[in-house]
Amino acid sequence: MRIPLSALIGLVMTGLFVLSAVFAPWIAPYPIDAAVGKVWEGPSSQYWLGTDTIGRDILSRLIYGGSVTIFVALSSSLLSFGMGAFFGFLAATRGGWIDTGLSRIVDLMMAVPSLIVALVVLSVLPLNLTVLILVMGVLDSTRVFRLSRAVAADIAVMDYVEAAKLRGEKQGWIIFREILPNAMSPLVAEFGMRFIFAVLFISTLSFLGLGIQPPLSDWGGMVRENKDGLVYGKAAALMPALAIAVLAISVNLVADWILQRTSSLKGGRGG
Amino acid sequence: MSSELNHLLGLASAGKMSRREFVGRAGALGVSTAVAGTMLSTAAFADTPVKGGLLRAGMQGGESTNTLDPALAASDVPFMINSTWGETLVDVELNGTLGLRVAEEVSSNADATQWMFKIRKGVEYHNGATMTAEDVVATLKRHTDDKAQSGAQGIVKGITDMKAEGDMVTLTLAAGNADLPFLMADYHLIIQPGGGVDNPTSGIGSGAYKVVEHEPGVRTAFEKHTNHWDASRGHADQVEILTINDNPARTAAIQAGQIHLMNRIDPKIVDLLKGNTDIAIERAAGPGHYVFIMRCNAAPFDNNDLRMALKMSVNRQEMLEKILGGMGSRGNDFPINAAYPMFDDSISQREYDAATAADFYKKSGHDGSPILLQVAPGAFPGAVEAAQLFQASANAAGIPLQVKLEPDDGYWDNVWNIAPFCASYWGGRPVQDQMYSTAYLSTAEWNDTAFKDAHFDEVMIAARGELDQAKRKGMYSEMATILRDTGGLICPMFNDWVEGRRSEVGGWIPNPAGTLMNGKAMSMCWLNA
Amino acid sequence: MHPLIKLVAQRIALGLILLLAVSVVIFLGIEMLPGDTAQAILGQSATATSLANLRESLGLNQSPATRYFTWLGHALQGDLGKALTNQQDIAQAIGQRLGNTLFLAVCAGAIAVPLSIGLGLVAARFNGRWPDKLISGVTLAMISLPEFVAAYFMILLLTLVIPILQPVSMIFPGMGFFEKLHAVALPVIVLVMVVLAHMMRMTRAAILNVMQSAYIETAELKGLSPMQVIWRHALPNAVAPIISVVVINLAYLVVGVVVVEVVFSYNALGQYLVDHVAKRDLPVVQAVGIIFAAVYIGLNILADLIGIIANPRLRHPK
Amino acid sequence: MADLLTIKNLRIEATAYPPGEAPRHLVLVDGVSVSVQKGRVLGLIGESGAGKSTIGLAALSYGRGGVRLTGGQVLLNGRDIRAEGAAGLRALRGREVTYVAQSAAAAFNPAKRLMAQVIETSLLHKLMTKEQAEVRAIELFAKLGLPNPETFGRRYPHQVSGGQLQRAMTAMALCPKPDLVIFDEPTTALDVTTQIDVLAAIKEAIRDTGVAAIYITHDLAVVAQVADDILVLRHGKAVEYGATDQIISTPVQDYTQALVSVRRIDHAEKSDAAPILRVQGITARYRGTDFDVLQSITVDVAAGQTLAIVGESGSGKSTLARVITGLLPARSGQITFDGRTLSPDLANRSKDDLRQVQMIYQMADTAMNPRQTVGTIIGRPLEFYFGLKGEAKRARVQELLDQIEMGAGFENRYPAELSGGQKQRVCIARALAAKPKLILCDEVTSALDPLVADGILKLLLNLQAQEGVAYVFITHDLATVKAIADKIAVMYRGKVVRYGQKSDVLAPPFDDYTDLLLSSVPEMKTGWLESVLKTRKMESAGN
Repeated sequence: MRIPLSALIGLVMTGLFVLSAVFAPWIAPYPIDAAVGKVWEGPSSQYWLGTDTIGRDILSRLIYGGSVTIFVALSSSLLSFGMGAFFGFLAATRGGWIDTGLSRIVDLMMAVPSLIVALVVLSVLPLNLTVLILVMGVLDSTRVFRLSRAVAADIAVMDYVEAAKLRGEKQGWIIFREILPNAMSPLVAEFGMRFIFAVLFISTLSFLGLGIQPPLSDWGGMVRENKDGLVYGKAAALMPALAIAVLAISVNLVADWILQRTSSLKGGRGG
Repeated sequence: MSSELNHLLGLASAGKMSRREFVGRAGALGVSTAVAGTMLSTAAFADTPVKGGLLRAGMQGGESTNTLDPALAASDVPFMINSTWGETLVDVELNGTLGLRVAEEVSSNADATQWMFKIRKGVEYHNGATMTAEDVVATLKRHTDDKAQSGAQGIVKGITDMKAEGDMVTLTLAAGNADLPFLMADYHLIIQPGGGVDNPTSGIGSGAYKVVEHEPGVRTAFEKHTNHWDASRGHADQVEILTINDNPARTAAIQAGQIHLMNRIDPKIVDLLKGNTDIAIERAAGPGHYVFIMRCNAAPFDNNDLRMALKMSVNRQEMLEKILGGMGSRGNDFPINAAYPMFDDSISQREYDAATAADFYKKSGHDGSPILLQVAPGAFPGAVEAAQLFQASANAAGIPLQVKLEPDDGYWDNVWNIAPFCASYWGGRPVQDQMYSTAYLSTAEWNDTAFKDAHFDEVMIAARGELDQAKRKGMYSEMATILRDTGGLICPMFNDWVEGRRSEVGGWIPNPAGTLMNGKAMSMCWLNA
Repeated sequence: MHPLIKLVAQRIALGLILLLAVSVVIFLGIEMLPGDTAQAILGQSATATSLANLRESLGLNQSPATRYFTWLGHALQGDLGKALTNQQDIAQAIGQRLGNTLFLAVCAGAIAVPLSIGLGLVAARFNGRWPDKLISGVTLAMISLPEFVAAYFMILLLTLVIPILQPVSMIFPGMGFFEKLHAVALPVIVLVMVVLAHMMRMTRAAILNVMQSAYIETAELKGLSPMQVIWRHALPNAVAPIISVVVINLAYLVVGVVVVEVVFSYNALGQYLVDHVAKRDLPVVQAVGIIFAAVYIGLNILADLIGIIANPRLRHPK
Repeated sequence: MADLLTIKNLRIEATAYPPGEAPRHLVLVDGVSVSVQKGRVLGLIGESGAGKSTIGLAALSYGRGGVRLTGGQVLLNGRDIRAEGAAGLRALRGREVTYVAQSAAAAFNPAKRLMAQVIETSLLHKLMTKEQAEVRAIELFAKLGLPNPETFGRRYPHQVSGGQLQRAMTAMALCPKPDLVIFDEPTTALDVTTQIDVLAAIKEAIRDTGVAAIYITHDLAVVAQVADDILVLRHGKAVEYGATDQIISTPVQDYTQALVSVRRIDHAEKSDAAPILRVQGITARYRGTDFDVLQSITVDVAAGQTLAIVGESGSGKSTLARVITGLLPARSGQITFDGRTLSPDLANRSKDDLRQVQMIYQMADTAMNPRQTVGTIIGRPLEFYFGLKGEAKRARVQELLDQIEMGAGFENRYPAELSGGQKQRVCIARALAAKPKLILCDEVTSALDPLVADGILKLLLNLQAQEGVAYVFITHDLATVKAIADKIAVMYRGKVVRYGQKSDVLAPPFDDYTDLLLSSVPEMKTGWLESVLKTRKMESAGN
């Protein structure tokens, strides 16, 4: 198996992030909400990445924040994927009014800007992770729908799918055994894209004060907490920002590599 | 005069020392308050005003939903805008004494139940009309009206009769109130033509500047009101008040010279700004305080033991250092500090005491379900962080405090004064009575702690009429203690005004009564070429 | 009738229907929100009677259907009602801010679109070689940075370190064109960073996709230089995918820039909407929502049309 | 006479990067030497993978993908173009040497008008002014027999037929007056009847312009019509090189002999028997269209015998197959199988009906799921229809593999690892696995090289003998028909124009279309082209 260097880096970094997120309580040097130091201390042997706006250890908060960010992003993109792919395949293989109906609904959903919907919904519903994940998942599923429908449609016209129909195979076999295996790599790549989008989206929501509840904090929230120092080059806000970027880049590298192995162009930043 | 006094004077006029401090320290040198005040003002006025130019202030605390109706003003930006186009009968001078504005003379009867205001001649509105005593009465009437939902309602409630004869306005009170003139300085009570009854949001007043453009939550542009009666005000040709809610942007803006004045510098970045010679950090120890308010009529806060438990579990010192960067003073769970006349500094300072807090909590018999503290970043600078410090110290005392983040937008409409427990901010008032009657009188419109105590109310009313300063001080002390031990107010800290002024801005006089020279900065400052 | 015109007509009709549907969805969505408008307006000073009166005056006691159609009727005549919070005329308030929104979007688009397509072509030309790797790397970094972070970096860099721009971008009527340009420079830069990557990557991908075609080989065998091949033979066939991604990003520049508006206190629709969302100022939310949807749909129709026109099979049927 | 192009023991190599595997190093061409003189035509012939296109492109010093010229010389007008830099190559490509690709449909840019593309080279190399170029293009259009040459250039590629595009492509190659033109399978993608017209046009154009040409094809009979010399290639090596007459009349090498003797299978027709499948008065059209692609088709297929359906693209022969399988329900008429009436719609047919009728596709690659192993592909029908599992299934799969002469060790391979012939065999095995009474074969050999195709045909015949399965054999290639059919139905524009036992159908008197069809099959002798063009009764439909 040949893995280009870039993809390898991506895989390793992503792996690191996920591990640190999973084992946060064990590896974080300090508890998430303990104000252990002074305000905005610089990096030191005691606080590797310095302290934040009320003297909490940034590294610890990064690690915990990572677990929140990754958990929310992952579950919401899983949700968006489950929904999007399922309906996408359904539309592509069934065609007819199911296809038309679903496609129009998606058109509708896409016509209403997602950030706005998120703002409205989140400002009236009780703010908690479940709601956050649901909102993001549903909003984002439209893009997945379009991609998986397109991919599945390309595959559905293949002779081997026709052969399966002629054999009298059931819908299930055709979707899961004939189409899905061949649609996998563009979908996986898209999953990467959606994940990144989710990460950026939570960050944005948290930045607008509609995201994760304290003392838990995702990276976007951490940037907000420390942004006042940012303009004066206080590293505190820099760290979470970099964390977001590095995670996004790593996942992106992996996704790109998977994409290259099958040239399909979809996904990207959401509107 | 003594060299020490000179030194103090220097400090004070440079804004390095708060006015209160100065008056206090000067007092110690045997200088009377009034004298000290005048000395200070003359010192600060040393350099002569420069006319012309465009003076810009960038402020936090405005939304695109704001209006120009003085009755509805609540946050900093509307306050500043209204104080720039409008004038009250009187205002509070920097030294806490009464300053005369459209009233040129104030007098009362012996028991302070009747007050006479002589309206200045030839005070012209922006629309060319001349201010009359009738306008004044109409204005005050409007604020008594429920529909107006005026923030000053609590203040004017006590007035039983208002009448205008010639240039004289006579107010009759149910009970005597020695502080009434100060109440008339309330920023809601801006005198409008015809009392602004038919068009409260016209923005037409007698201020040194008239509104030319008003985009709520964005920018209000003024130009000089050429026929303004007071030559000592209105130096710049035009002034603008920009709403810049984002802290870094606002700070960057003043550094870049895009604005000349800014409110609410995050204390944490003051040190970072020190190096910048273009910008003077203006500090003044004011009556403003950051608070967490429990509504005494809402479970579980209807239980005083729980309230005490929470009060005991705040680490005030830590908050003062981490939230205010030490630029302020510790609060004592009543809304009064040394910035007020007749403040009783003998009331012992409440300290963080996890053990006692735990006992109170046990005593309260609370079911241990999470106690929700609602907070938005905009409640006060560092509110979210403060709340998290509170949570940490409370949890340490075994109190299940939990912070719930709310969005800035709409916080003041949807959370404050509605939610049972939330973070808030008080700008303070010139005199104790006004502070109490605005927010702690059972019937006050803004009684945001829903604190209802008949005895407390009685003492307040009594104190108003009490002309014997010593007795009065005693009464205030009692009220303070009642509030401190039974009230719904958790007041961890009083914040100094920490505001930014570009060095080219002249005429700055620190005034702890309110933000940006108690709203007068636009009218009294000028741009040195 | 020429089939092309027929197609165009169809697309536009579809768009209008979609817009109508969207307006229904938004209306219903807002209906379903918990909380009552009258309550929201009166706040704690509400009494049973005052609530009843207000509901009456707002027509909240009519059936949703009636309310929708009355609203639609007025909206079609350009009357979007008054803001509940400060009684501003919505159409008027929105009018100006929409102008600002579009101004920002146009400025950003005017830079981002040509730039990203150009970079995309270069990257495709040097596919796999260092210019490609460089461009892809930089844009990848950009796409991975949250807008607000980019925004603060730019403030730090261009107003404090190199003080050439203003951190506060609000623009007003009466400002000169170049004044405005100078005012919005920072947000424009940030937005360009945000959308550049996506468009560039898609352009590159679309071109490379076309480069697989046999007619590219034909062109190469004619002796055309690589750039000639891309410009003359690849690009014309990659128009449709490129346009569609351009449109997505333009739409984003109009409806998705709340954060940037907040950071630079830019007085445009996004911030206006956010201010009113929390206040349950439903007429405003509704109006802005519709406008955003209209922009999105309009742009998509545009993309469809360009796609159709760019396709000779549709332009010149057999 | 001086050589225009001389290739001296040319070696061409490539590196393939199969996804997820180590790159593989391949030698495509090894030690090939050949030369072309001015005004002469060299034919390059061989099966796919013989390296003929690669050599053709070498004349432009052009390598597809990772292909590199690693040895020998390519002398064009006396200079070695392997030494040329990028600029030098651009100067030569399109000016000295031009190229006519296999599929003009794909080789023309769909977004530009034909004229613009035809004259592009001439303008690029500043060989003539726009006006001159257009005049020349119009001349060439006329010479190549394109309809109204003046306006032809204004059309877009999709507006003209395949045959015309191929001519336009030739015009494009000739426009800049090159010294050498490479024709890479220019007629392979065309219908037989169209093919000879294009062939004739090309041949004439070459003769009139006196240009030298390399003509690449897998069809010896075709190349025999145009080439002066022929180079036979196999696996990148030269097999035999000589004058056309010598190659086709007295081939020396066995391989060449095999190529020459291909399509000589003779299959005695069985006498008519009871029909297993009756197609009666079938009329069908596609959803959203308003004309019938099939008009009252009536044919029978005798049990254990083969019905060949012959026709060109667009004749509706494949549609008929879709109707029989039920993929496209007929509007009227009925299909009777084994005495039962089949429901027109696939969805309503019983599992057993589905099992009885199997299908084999033209493109074996797309007919097999690339993510399934041969074992799964062949095993699925066994488990689906007969519930075979584990060992039993494995054994049966092996048995089938033996039947299609592929032997052990294949069940774990993926389609990508098989040759074209092997893929098609696996498809046959998958069909057989269902133990059907009828197999529909849709152009199963037309994508294969002649020798491989022969192999497949022989296999199908043997299987029919063993299993007694009936075939509906859909093809455009009469040679194939002769080889396998018992009955023949000739289809033209949705109708059956001639139907009956093979012997009757292939015996005169012919109707015009059948005549055209029969006469269009290239024969393995020089001069056939000219003779047939004289005696034809009707023009081919493809133009």
